[in-house]
Amino acid sequence: MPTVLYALNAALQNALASDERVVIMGEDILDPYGGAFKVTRGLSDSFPDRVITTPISEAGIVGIAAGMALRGLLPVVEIMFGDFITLIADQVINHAAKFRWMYNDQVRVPIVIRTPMGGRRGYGPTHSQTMEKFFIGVPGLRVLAPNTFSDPGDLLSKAIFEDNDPVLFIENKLLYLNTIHDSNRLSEFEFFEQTPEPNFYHHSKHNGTIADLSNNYAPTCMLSLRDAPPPVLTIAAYGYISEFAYQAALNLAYEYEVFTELVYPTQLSPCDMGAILSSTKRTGRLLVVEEGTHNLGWGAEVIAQTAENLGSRLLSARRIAALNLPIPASGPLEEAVLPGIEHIIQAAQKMV
Amino acid sequence: MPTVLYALNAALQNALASDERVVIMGEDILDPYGGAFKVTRGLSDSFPDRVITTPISEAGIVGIAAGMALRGLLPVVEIMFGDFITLIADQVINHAAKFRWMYNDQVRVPIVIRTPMGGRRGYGPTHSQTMEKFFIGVPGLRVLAPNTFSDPGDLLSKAIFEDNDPVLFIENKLLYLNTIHDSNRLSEFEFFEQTPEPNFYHHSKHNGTIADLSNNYAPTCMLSLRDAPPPVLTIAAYGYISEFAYQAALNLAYEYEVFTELVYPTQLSPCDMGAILSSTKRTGRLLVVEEGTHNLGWGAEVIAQTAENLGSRLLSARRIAALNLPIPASGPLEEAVLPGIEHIIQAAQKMV
Amino acid sequence: MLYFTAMSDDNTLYEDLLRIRRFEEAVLDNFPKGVFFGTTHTYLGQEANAVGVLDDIHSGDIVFSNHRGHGHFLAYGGDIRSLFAELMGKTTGVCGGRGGSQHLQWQNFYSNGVQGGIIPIATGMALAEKRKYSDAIVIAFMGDGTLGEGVVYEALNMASLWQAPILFVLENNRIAQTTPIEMAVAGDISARFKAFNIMVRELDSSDVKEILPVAAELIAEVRSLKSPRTLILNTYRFGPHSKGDDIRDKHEIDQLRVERDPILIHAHRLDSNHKEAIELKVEKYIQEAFNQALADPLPDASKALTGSINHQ
Amino acid sequence: MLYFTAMSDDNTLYEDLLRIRRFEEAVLDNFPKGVFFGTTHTYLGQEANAVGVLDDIHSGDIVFSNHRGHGHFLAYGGDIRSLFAELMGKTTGVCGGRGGSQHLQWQNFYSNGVQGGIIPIATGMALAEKRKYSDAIVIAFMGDGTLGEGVVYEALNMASLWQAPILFVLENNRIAQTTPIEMAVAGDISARFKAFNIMVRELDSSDVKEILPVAAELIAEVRSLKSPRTLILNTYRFGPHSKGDDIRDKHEIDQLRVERDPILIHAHRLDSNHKEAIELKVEKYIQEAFNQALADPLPDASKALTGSINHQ
Ligand SMILES: Cc1ncc(C[n+]2csc(CCOP(=O)(O)OP(=O)(O)O)c2C)c(N)n1
Ligand SMILES: Cc1ncc(C[n+]2csc(CCOP(=O)(O)OP(=O)(O)O)c2C)c(N)n1
Ligand SMILES: [Mg+2]
Ligand SMILES: [Mg+2]
Repeated sequence: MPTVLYALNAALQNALASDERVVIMGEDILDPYGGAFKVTRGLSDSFPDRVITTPISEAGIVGIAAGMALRGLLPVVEIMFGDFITLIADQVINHAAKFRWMYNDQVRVPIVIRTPMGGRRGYGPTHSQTMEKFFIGVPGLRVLAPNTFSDPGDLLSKAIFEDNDPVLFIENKLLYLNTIHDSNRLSEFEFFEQTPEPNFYHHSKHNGTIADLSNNYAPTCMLSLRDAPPPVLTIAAYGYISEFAYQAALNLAYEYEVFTELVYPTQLSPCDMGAILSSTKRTGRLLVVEEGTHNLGWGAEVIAQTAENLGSRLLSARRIAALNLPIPASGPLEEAVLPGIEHIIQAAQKMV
Repeated sequence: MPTVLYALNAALQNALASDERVVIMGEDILDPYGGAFKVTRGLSDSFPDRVITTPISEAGIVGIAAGMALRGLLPVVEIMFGDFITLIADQVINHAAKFRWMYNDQVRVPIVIRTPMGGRRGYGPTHSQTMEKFFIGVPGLRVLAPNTFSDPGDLLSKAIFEDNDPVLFIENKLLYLNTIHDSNRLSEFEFFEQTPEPNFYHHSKHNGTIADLSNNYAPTCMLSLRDAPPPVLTIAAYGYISEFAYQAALNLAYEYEVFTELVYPTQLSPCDMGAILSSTKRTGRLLVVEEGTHNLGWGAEVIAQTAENLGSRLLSARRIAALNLPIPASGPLEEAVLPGIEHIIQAAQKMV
Repeated sequence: MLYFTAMSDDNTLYEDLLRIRRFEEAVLDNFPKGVFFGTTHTYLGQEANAVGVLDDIHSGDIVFSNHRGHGHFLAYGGDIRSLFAELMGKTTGVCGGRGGSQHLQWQNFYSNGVQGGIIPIATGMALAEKRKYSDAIVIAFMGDGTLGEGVVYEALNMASLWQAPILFVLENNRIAQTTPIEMAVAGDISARFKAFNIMVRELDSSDVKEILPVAAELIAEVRSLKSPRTLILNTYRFGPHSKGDDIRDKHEIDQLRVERDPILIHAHRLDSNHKEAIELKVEKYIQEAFNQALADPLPDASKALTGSINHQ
Repeated sequence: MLYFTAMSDDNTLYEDLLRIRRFEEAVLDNFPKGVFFGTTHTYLGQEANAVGVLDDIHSGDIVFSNHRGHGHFLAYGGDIRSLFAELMGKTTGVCGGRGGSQHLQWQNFYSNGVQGGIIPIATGMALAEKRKYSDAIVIAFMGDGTLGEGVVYEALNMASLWQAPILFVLENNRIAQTTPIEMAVAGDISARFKAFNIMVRELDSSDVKEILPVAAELIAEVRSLKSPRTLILNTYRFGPHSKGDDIRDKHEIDQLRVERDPILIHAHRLDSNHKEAIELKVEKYIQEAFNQALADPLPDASKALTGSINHQ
């Protein structure tokens, strides 16, 4: 199976090849360098006109992409480090994501903003963060994060071609070199993949979701051990750290006979709750794992919605996340701040 | 009792008068205009040297304030509309709030950023939002929001003088002209005010809070009807919409005999959970009310922490918030998007 | 270089100017009656800019406007009634009442209320049109105060690097809300554009007939050379920033209203019969449009919201 | 105007230059051994800038540096061992290992890894010192690529409006990571500063003795006139952007290493005895500092975290 890096790169290659409207923009993305994390490698050699290296102007680039999208192109922007999405907040929240609704559905802004998040590379406090939580819950914006349990390239292609609205596409520096799981390796698991049900995005007053029913494409995977006793704990995670949860689940099952069900959405916002809720209804317990800092991360929304839905049937809920601190450069400190497999295993044991 | 506007203005006057280090910066804050919402009125006439009107450069102003704070001043910045805090995200998150920890506790950045949020003025999609949720959970940043149940001026003074770290101080356009409740008017209520307990900010691994234990100053109020049956529902809210919750609570009690306990923290981040948890332990039910859009708002963190703490003793949880949409300009649409007293009353009735 | 432009005749120009003037007056007059939502920023005194710049554009050309956008919208050809209706939050409004005064979108016209943020977006639009080999160009309006926003410079840099077919129109009324230019803009405005290698023309005029040919020439250059240009228009705002928030010397404004009124300046060119006929016509239009808009329905909130297909 | 400056003698300057050179070489040499965390951006080839600019500063003066900050830190007087230790994530590091290469703070020296964001902060520091009637000024370093960030212009505007005592030092090595200046910077760099009414001096030199007096003069002006200035230093980066990511023509770099090496240029001024003695001394220092740092303890994570009193 290919690596995530390969899959994403191939998706961009194909996007450029198959549609003239696709334009790729970002800092230092030209060959031979091919971008800081090489996701754009080979693109400018093949499509020199439509791969644009930019000045160091994160806000400006996103604005330019939004303008291009308003006029019929399909721009894909790379923000070199996810830490810098702070710089694009206004262009995303007060411009790109707002236009469609504010302009009475008269326009569309189909941009995709890709960016790598995450630590454990020793890059220190401004190059290691997991910042997507600040963009979850932005009206009009879809936030996606691929993992190795479904096809990242497919997800990116669909974000480019099947989504009329702005997408923030969250990658992870360590995820790039992971290989996508193949069915053999997963054969000890029951594996379901589903996209949000057509009626998943209901519009209900003050419970708040208004959806374009036509374009739910981001899959959620559900895994539980084959021929095992029924799971007693649901573990929800996304992106790179899904792999940690997977390792923890194996360990919990084989070492401690704690059986879990894993739920990995690729759509973080609007929060795809279908599988998490149905699993937690069965297990009664929900552990959410994320790499971002603890407070008001994705896990907060997931647990809140679960508590709202299940009431006292939610027996136990817990988040595993980074400490509410900047990410230090020093290895031992960084390891202490970030969540690890051990923390998942310990928390799960305590919860059941 | 004075209005919130008066109290905040007086706090700034006093701050300037009592300490030469205090500097006030913002767009159009000079007299005779005195700022878009008049919180700074009269300041420049009294202290022309230390009240600085700025170009339209939200990010730059915050950066300049942070620099001043690093060198011993106590700057207070006004962002004219809260909608524009998107523009200061990088300066706050990757600079001001990060410096102290990243620089190994060798520096302090005592800035206060004040800004008015909120709708119901018909200002439309870029001048009506409630955006603080994007800054809740930023490590190193305190987010405060005054209400009319404790003294907004006192809160602002303490943010300026008793806090060594960056503070985002959230006001509300409609709150300004409300008067602070006096004890008479509240006499039908039992009223407690408490600041977070000294051990409230525990540092526990992956549950995530590291605190400066010395400077918890932001009060939380708890109100319940005197001589009434024990409350069956906790309603948590902050800022302007606390007033809605208060009206709803009165209505629920007198019209429907539904007795509630109101909890109004002034500190949103780190999330002050003490009173909310202790109340919800008693009532078993938690309704969170906020004006921001529904997904991943303050309420998500509040409900998540409550679910984590109470497990199945949390019988029912619910959020009342704005629809996940931009705020429309047209009155009827705006009213339909924003949460109102009626929604609180209806939700509460359903929950008990 | 001289370009041939199909310049509107004096009567048409007068009507265009007056339409904006009377619209804005009607807005300010009627605001206290509570018929509008939110607030407004009127274009009084600056009418010659929008009319002069937009007189000669092609149908595919794009206009990106700002908070002070009514004049731009009307000069672009926007409908008076639907603009009134938008301010009144009616279903017939430009954006069905969702946007309000600062957030308009119709055909190739767009506006937004966040200072500066539109400049990269307008630049991106221009680059898209160039990539599509279309003939269209972009005209982006901004004020002097908006020069405070950093993202403007990010856009200028890229507009120049990539030669975007865009005309930046800087309406310098020497004030931003209540802040005089001396307190907000250091150095020299034209130098700020030239530093990015963007050619600048500057005019100090309230005469539509002076503005029009210069704008037309720049627009033709932008179109033919596929290259950005800047037009700095020194101008005067007669009204308050929004409503009742003018702290400037009244006497000075009165003086400007005599010397620099685009309507008065241009009116001299018309014979009095035509002039009166136009005035009556505009008066009638505005009145009718206002009344129509007033009679138009407010949105039924529940319907309006469920009709949306925004994905969140 | 000529200012008297207590310029360091040639030997001291050589030692200062060489200390940076050898430090950076040691960093690149030892990176593959896995002793450092993260990555690094070395100052190889640009040493004369930091040494020249910072030679004459006062003890209260403030330096705000960027991602390529080792040279600035060492020229400021920072300790070699604690810089090595910081890169190694040791408790004895400049920030106890929290910051790493790009995030340093010691005395009045600061750096951060987000391009451009430091410029308003440095401006605010300068304004604070001015308000405190202190004698201190601020020196802020930035690269050519950083001119892409909008917040830089917001800061330039305010630095000029409010006459901040700050010297902006633009190290123009004509490249940003892998992007040549032609693809990222439109127009003229010095014009970008002048447009904000900030006076600019530009040098194309790798000779510390050419840079030093010009910088000293500008610093004296900034200090006495309480006014911002810009120094543009055209310079060359000899090493990769960070590690192993150089895509430039190797031959061209080799040529530059001959023509524009600050160490070679200055070395000619020393007699060979002194020169050798300094080289030995620096070699020894670097080696000792490296070894000490290597022997220093890594933080005990649990202790290091609980010791913190950040309020979240
Ligand atoms: C980012 C941002 N900051 C502040 C404001 C508030 N505001 C609206 S208009 C304005 C003044 C704009 O001045 P200028 O650009 O000169 O345009 P003018 O009003 O003079 O036409 C300000 C500060 C805003 N809309 N957006
Ligand atoms: C906001 C931001 N965007 C992107 C980066 C990644 N980055 C680090 S250094 C660099 C190039 C900087 O070039 P320049 O300013 O010329 O400095 P030099 O490296 O040449 O010294 C880039 C793009 C960053 N650190 N911050
Ligand atoms: Mg103006
Ligand atoms: Mg450079």
